[in-house]
Amino acid sequence: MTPDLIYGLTGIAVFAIGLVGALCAQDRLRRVLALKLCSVGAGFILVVAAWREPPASPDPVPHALVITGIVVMVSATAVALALIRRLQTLEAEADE
Amino acid sequence: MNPFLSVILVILLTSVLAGLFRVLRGPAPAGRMLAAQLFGTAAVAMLLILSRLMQMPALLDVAVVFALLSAVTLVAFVVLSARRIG
Amino acid sequence: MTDPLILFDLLLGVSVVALAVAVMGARDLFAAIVLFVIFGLLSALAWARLSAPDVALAEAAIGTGVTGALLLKTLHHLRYVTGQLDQFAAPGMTPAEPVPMGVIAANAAFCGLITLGLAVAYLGAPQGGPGFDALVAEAMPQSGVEHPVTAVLLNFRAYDTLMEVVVLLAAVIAVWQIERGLSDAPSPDLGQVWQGFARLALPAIVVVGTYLLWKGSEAPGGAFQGGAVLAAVGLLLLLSRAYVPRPAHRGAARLLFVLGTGAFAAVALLVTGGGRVAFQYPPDQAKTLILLIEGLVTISIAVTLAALFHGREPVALPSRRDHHDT
Amino acid sequence: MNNLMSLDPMTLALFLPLFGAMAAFIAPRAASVIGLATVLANLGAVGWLAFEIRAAAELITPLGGWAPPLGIALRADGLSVAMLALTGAVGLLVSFSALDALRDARQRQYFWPLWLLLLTGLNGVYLGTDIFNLYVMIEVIALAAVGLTVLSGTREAVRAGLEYMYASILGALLFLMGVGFVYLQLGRLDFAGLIAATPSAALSAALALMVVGLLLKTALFPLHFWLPAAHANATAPASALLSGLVVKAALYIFLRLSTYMPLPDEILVTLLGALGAGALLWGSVQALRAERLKLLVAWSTVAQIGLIFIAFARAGQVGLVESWKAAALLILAHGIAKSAMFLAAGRIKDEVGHDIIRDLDRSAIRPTLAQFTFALAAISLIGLPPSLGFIGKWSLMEGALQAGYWHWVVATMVGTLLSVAYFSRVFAGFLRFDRMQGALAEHKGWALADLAPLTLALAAISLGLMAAPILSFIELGYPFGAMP
Repeated sequence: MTPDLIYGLTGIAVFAIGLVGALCAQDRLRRVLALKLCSVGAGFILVVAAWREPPASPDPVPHALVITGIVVMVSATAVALALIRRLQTLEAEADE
Repeated sequence: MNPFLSVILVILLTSVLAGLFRVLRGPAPAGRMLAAQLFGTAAVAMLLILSRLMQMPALLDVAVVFALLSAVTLVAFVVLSARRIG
Repeated sequence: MTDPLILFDLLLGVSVVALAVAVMGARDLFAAIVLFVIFGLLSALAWARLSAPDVALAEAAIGTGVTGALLLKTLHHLRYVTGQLDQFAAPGMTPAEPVPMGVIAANAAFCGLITLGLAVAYLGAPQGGPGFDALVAEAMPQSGVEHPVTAVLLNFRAYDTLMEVVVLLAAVIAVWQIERGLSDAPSPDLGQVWQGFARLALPAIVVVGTYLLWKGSEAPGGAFQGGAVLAAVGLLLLLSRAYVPRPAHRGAARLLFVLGTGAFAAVALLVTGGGRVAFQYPPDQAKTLILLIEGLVTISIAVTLAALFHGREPVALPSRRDHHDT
Repeated sequence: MNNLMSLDPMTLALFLPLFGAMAAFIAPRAASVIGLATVLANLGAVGWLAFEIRAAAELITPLGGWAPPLGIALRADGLSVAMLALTGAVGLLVSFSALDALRDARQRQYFWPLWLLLLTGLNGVYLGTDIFNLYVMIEVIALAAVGLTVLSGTREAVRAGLEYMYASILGALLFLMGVGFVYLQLGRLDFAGLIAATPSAALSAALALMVVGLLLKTALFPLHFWLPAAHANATAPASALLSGLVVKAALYIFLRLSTYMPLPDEILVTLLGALGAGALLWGSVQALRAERLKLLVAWSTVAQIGLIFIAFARAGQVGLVESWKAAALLILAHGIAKSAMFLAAGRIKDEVGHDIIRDLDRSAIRPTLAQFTFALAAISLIGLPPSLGFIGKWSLMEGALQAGYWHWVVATMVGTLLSVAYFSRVFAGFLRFDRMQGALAEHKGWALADLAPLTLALAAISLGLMAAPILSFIELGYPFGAMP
């Protein structure tokens, strides 16, 4: 048993949990959380795929890709959260 | 490889998981946040040990960032979760 | 011989999955966010275990730190708008009809099947298989930097990285466009403790951020991690209202947002000529150009992330909204 | 001068809109001027590229001088230039109409940077050869597109924009997971690596993840749930861009992927066609029931996307090498006609003040030219000769008949009849004079703003006459012919 196997399965499980959440969650904020889980799961797969047995150093390209993915995801999250805030404000105004 | 350090790692991780109980049960947000802070501290310790075990000094930088960010999250929490004044 | 660390790995893997379940399952939204932050830190720890310190840094700083602050701010705003600011618990913020258990079960079964399929496919794939290792090793001497991840980000696949900064720019433009108006939740007056903390923390954060940027060319770190850490300064200033964005600052903010992208794109274009294509830095100037790009991109990232946290385009504050008069 | 000479049109097509977007963001007051200049220059770059492609059939630029798989190359062939030209030309005309349609200063200020970033992303997709790069590009597109969706700022638009955002992120993440599995198996991410790969479980999983992600982004039934509200509630120029151009990016990636990584089984091809048939029926039925004009147009997009997937599946797995041409023709036809239709619908809504179909005939004001444009666009979408849509449908049915797949012919026929039915609801309103109120002097028959949609609609009709040269152009560089 090696770390890549453990964390690879971890990543797949996290991705799947995020997927369930993204499909089922009703709360807007929680759906964002679910999507974040999916992105971390995908990150796990790439980091695991880059891993090499210790004396060898890992493949840097997937690491760079995951960093890109993290930055892309924070951008998307920020936009989704801004939409949520705006929508809640508009709905609160409509209720009044 | 130092098995002693590995054991400490496992103990640290277990202690963190015990703290999760408070996060889940609440009820006060402050209690939840404190458990998270405890976690931040433990994570720093784990990173320090890992950097030794894996002979990877770069993990020390990760530990510094963890420590700084947990301070920032705490401020964010204090400001944002404070109830309306007055 | 089994590595004694395997036990740690197993425990960590299980905890990450358990936390993911907890994030989805926690009834209280605030608890879910706190759990998410812990989840992010644990994932970063796992990635550190997989010898990916750069990724761990980026996830801790951006994926967890900045994202966590964004989530907290949004939750605070939602509670303010819906008038729930005085309550302890933060259950769902969206009015929702309960989902029938059948639908949830069907979805879960569906996702379970997907997981099974992915796991089978994963186990069938070559472990530690082919990769870019040899290609990167071969190209490193011409890259201008010593750290492979930085070389990939800013030289070999600089096009991806440019587009990633463009995504960040698109996000800030979209956020400025989406949010308008003034509805901002009140924030408390931070007293003496804050003064002391700020005096210690802000310089420390600036030092760490600059350090991460600086050493990015030979060791883990770089523009994104450094930028995210520097963004923490902006977050603290905004949170404490030590800095309040004003409409007059909009022009400068716009310039700072595009500074990194503009410089990156301009360098990529200007190096063309004499048989060179875009992004092809002359080898003897590669290091200088990469450092220049990294420095400017770091500034843009820090400012952009702080602006994403702030949310709205700065607008004139009417004088009656003074929070300290209560 | 040396600098200019060594620039290639592909790099220009990427960087021009990017710099334009930054300039338009920094200088909001000059945004319209900058935007129009950029879109014109972009079309120029695409024209230059088309000229070079006619001679060279394919162009490749390894960015940074690093050859794939380590680096990322830009590649253009007939199909990608056709998509670039569609984007550039439709984009230019939509930009013209945006000058008139966006009256709010705030909307103007943000429309241009977002649209130019969208253009950057679209051009990047059509020139991309690396699947991770495509992931980043579809995120650029997604964020800019969501920004455009909520430009009107109404509650419905923001709600639709949020749903769109969720669907977009989820689609992109599924795609990213697929990228992870491709790397796991192959250790490389460029198209050439995909073509050379031997089938394996990990690659099948990767293909499944990526295809589902793309289907979500292109809104194939039953993953279309986000589309109608998003497209119907956006401002008219934004709707035209979203419906005419944005969904095509994911379709294009799907076309590329499905030939570079062939679907492992014929059943899957049939399944995609069946989903397309479902989209055709469901979208048409919803369009028949829609109460608002823009909603009807949005639902017809769902139906037309379905048609494109039927075109893809029309001759089964063996026929894929030919089928993509029918799909590509339909993509081009839909892009032009649908943007014309959304712009015309926006004009009608602007002039009449509402877009409730039932009340269309009662309006005092008849924007005649906009209605005429709408009808022309509908002719192409229904598929009457000599429109480009007709050629696409013809090619679809011809292939299905040759392969003996009668069911696709039947599905297409039913879809066509339904489209006649739902568009007739609108025509019926246009043609009724009996309930006209108001003095004749108030009638505005046409305005300068009608020019852009009219040009698009006329192009959708007349390009059908040029179908043969278009077909031979998109075959340049053998986008899919290289497959064994």
